[in-house]
Amino acid sequence: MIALLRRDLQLSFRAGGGFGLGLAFFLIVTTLVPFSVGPEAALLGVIAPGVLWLGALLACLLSLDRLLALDYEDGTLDLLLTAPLPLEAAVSIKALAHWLTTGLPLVLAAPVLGVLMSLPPTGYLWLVISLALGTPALSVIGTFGAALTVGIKRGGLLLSLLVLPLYVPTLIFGAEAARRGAAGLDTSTPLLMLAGITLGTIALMPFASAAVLRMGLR
Amino acid sequence: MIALLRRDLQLSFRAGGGFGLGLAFFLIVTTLVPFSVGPEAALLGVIAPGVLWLGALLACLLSLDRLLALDYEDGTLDLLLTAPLPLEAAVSIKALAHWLTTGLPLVLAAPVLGVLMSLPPTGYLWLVISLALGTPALSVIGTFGAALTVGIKRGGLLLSLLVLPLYVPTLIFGAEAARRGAAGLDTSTPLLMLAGITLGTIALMPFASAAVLRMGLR
Amino acid sequence: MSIWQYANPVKFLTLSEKVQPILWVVATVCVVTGLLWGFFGTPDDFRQGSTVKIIYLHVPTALMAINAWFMMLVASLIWLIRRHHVSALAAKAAAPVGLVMTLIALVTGAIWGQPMWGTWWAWDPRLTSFLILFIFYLGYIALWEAVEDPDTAADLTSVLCLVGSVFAVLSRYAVQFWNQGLHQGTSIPVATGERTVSDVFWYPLLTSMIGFGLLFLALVLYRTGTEIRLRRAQALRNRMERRL
Amino acid sequence: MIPDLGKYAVEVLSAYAASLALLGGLIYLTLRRGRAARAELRDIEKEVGKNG
Amino acid sequence: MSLTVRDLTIARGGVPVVAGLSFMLEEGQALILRGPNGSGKTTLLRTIAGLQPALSGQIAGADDRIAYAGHADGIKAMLSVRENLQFWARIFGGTQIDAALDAYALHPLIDRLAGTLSAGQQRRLGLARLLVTACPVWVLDEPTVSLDTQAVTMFADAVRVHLANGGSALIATHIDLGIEAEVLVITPFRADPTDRAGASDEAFL
Amino acid sequence: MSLTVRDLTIARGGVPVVAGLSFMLEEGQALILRGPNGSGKTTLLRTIAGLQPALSGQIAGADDRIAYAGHADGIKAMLSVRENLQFWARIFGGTQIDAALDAYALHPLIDRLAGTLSAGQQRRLGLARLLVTACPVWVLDEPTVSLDTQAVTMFADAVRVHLANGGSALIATHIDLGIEAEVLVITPFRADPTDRAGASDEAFL
Ligand code: HEM
Ligand SMILES: Nc1ncnc2c1ncn2[C@@H]1O[C@H](COP(=O)(O)OP(=O)(O)OP(=O)(O)O)[C@@H](O)[C@H]1O
Ligand SMILES: Nc1ncnc2c1ncn2[C@@H]1O[C@H](COP(=O)(O)OP(=O)(O)OP(=O)(O)O)[C@@H](O)[C@H]1O
Ligand SMILES: [Mg+2]
Ligand SMILES: [Mg+2]
Repeated sequence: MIALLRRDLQLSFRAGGGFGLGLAFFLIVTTLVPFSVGPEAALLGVIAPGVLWLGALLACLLSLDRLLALDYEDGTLDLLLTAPLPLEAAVSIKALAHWLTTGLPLVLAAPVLGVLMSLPPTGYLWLVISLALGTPALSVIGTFGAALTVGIKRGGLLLSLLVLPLYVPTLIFGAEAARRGAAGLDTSTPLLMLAGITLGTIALMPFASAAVLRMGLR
Repeated sequence: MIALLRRDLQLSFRAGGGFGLGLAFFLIVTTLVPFSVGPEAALLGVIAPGVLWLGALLACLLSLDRLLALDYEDGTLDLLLTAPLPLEAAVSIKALAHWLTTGLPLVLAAPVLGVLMSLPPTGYLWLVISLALGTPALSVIGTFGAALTVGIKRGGLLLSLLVLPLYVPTLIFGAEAARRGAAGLDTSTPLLMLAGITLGTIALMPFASAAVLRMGLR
Repeated sequence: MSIWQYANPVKFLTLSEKVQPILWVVATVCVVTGLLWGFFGTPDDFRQGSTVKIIYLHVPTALMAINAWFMMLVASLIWLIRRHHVSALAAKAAAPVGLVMTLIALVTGAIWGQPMWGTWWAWDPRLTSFLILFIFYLGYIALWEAVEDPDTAADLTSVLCLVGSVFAVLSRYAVQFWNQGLHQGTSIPVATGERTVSDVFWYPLLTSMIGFGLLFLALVLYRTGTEIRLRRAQALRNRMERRL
Repeated sequence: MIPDLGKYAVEVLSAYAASLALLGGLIYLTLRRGRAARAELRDIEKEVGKNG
Repeated sequence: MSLTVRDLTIARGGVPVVAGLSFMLEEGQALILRGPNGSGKTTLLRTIAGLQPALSGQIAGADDRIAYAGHADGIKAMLSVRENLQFWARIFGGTQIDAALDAYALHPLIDRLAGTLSAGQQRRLGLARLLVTACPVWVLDEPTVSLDTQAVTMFADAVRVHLANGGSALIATHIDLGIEAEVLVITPFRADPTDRAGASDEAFL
Repeated sequence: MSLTVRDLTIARGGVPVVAGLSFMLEEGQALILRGPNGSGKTTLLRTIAGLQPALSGQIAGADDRIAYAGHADGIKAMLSVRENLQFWARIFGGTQIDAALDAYALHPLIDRLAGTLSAGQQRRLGLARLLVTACPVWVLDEPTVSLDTQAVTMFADAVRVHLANGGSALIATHIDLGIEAEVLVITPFRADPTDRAGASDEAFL
């Protein structure tokens, strides 16, 4: 299992491995927002928490199609399935590797992008906390989506479509927490809900993902 | 050449072909925006033209990785290169097919989503016009990005990173036109610029794309 | 004897080995002098107070950020036309330096903006163009990293650099248009008033600019050497493998 | 020794600190990679020399 | 422990392709599977490896003892030959990759990225993977595709050593491998297209 | 018009693999390319097909006359056999696909989606593509991978007909095809590792 984690991390740092690309995408989407809605700081400040959450979510989403599809194409998944390693564990490890290479950098980068978006100063802390609590859920749910679409060639867009609705609760509570934080309101309820979602998905989703994967590889 | 166009369109309508996925993505992203920035109609109305443009751009972007990569993987590109058909033409046809299956539906769907986003009534016409003028440029520029990353496995995210900055001028003028239209201002300058960009890219980019494709397939 | 002889990697290495020590020394002296002079030897500005000292970092790096891209553009053209490996590798070597220069300009500008404009960041055309430049650097570097075959990578990045430059210029105009669009004239006067910098500020600034320019040159030469060595090591390894 | 920076001391100092840190990082990474490349090349050249 | 297949019926794409197939594979024995294109060899091997369910019949002695090698080799282009093998060794609980490298003469290529190997070299790496898994039953689908004669010999030797150590092998192939083994031709077991017992569209007929 | 290769040197990954190769392929003639794994057959065929540049040497008579078939067949899984063939026929300016279907006995599969074919059936479809291109020079890289003996015969027949019609064929393979043709072993042309004329690495040595 550690071998799997190590390999996934190793691969992501190799050429073409995609480490940092999610981060770059996050940066770019965030910079595109002012281009499209206009440059007024007041307006940007209001939508900042939401836009940052949405940007992080999209960056997460776009890196999902590499999560299992590459392993499917070169036959690694078939072989893992016949290996003496529970598929649930393998899937969890893959989700963890995804979070480490995508979610965590996003959390760390969010404050910098907050500056670009004129996020109110009170908002930074809560933005980071809510992202740190929420992104693991994004990775785990995303793994489920990746497992669902694994047999489909270039299923990236379909994957997005399947996963986005599943992301809605996480997004709502996460963005709500960040928005309340930015407005100086109490954030405990949405944060609690967010933590609940994350824990729940981490505990349960791997089983669903593994089951779906077994069906898809058949 | 017509054979190529026909096949591309045919493929996109087949199962897994991705027709409509771009549209669905557009729809979902647009619906996620109120979840993340909050539901006030006044705020949404202000950011609506920008968000719709950005959503259309992202939907376009995400369908790019299927544009050439599928043909690369199954060897079609190699064979096309040895076929008696100039690569520039093949690339242009592919961009056209991409626009017909992705850009055009987005243009037609945008007014519907405008309703969801409380777009001011004056904005509809200009939103559609600006999208209709701008999306061909997105397809053509995107084809260049797809050609650049064709040899790279699952280069989807890298593709986004390379293409997004190239989209900036189109986005700025397009969103500006839509915003001015929604605010009842004069839209002729941005629309002219937009048309200029589109014509320029259609005329020149296929050469760059074909050149890059030849290098990448080597 | 044309200057193209230095397009041969080995000749280039020999020459750059000779030049580099002097270059490093002069560059360091200039940068250190410029910065120390600016930091310790200049008075505060009557309007900006001591923040004016940031100029000795901000302006040279901003200049170099643009010049580095320009240099990459030229090197890319040379590679595409004459296929001299050194120029492709020089472009590759320059990109991260340009990236860091851009980053420094952005960071110092942001820090400067807080006291002057009351905000870290504003979507002023100039700042925005810089952000776009930053993204171009990122994409360029990422493409170099992603392509395995070095020559193909050189080809692809060169074309990207060309096309990117065209779009960078386009973006610059687009951004200028955009931010005057809704607001007539931004409320933020970037660098107005300072154009006619008084001599007290100018000479240390000039020293610093020259210093950063030389530093850039030294870094690029050194990094190009590194890239050449790595390619050579790979070439030798390939050759050995074949022999086995 | 440090001149009186007035109320902007934090800004000026942090600007200098951040810039020097970034520059230092760049130079450090450059030198490290350069050294590694030199060492690698030396090893390989030695080996090549041995094998003919 | 032997691999026993009894009265197996399998389907592909909702259509049964092979029906009523039984055989037994003892330790130390190899079985060559033959049949024309489209006769269901790949489907059979995937079923035995546990990658798809059988329509009916039993497979005994397969759990966690099978090393499967299909058309795709599970090789990462961006990892070196050594890293690829080490990964699979670790997954299957081993660590030693030298024997595998020896068997397929991969030592000279050990630090090459797997993506830069030629078709036959990649295949050799894929076959070397079998040796690091330490699984007793090999299930191989056209293993010698793209291999030159020398490499085919390496493969035959590797199989012989594996059998001598008490392993067994089930190999689908169209060409002659030079391994002394029983041959099972699956053509006679072709499923009767009118009998669709158990197929997923049975209910609609 | 014949295909003439003179003093060709080709490289892969910056390393020359074959040097000083010359041969001539007349109309009505086939040439079988042999060599161990990694000897550069694929590289050579891709160069002749115009997919990568040669380091030095000339290739005459290749422009727009070549139908190349490599490891990947250019077949769309989501199109039927008929649609796949028709597409390639149109691209090469033809329309008739019946002869191709006949030659590889694809009529029974004509309306199946190509993705649901077995490995050998897909290969047959890939080879049938050659017949609809109407190109006089076939450049084939291991064309019979995954084919059963019957299909190999079909292939040999198709090649014979092609030659009889004045076409020519250059075929890399590891196995025996049953075609009477000259054999070119490329091992002797292995590039001398110390001679790196023209390789992209040359400048660095
Ligand atoms: C994040 C914020 C900032 C960024 C990204 C930024 C970027 C730039 C750029 C790109 C240049 C152009 C160099 C050239 O054209 O020669 C520049 C020059 C300059 N900037 Fe900034 N800047 C920022 C903030 C500031 C602030 C807050 C000030 C002071 C109030 C300032 C003062 C100057 C000055 C004096 C110049 C030199 C102008 C000249 O003479 O060309 N900048 N900056
Ligand atoms: N998705 C599918 N839908 C319908 N039929 C399918 C599907 N996939 C495969 N088949 C059919 O099932 C049969 C068995 O295929 P299989 O791949 O097992 O054959 P094989 O013996 O391995 O052939 P080959 O020697 O060509 O590899 C073939 O006739 C094939 O056409
Ligand atoms: N990207 C690369 N970088 C370095 N060397 C490479 C690269 N790709 C291939 N090679 C090497 O080039 C040589 C020629 O490869 P090629 O694929 O042409 O061989 P081949 O004769 O087709 O072999 P096979 O019979 O195995 O298909 C091989 O030794 C291979 O290892
Ligand atoms: Mg098969
Ligand atoms: Mg080959």
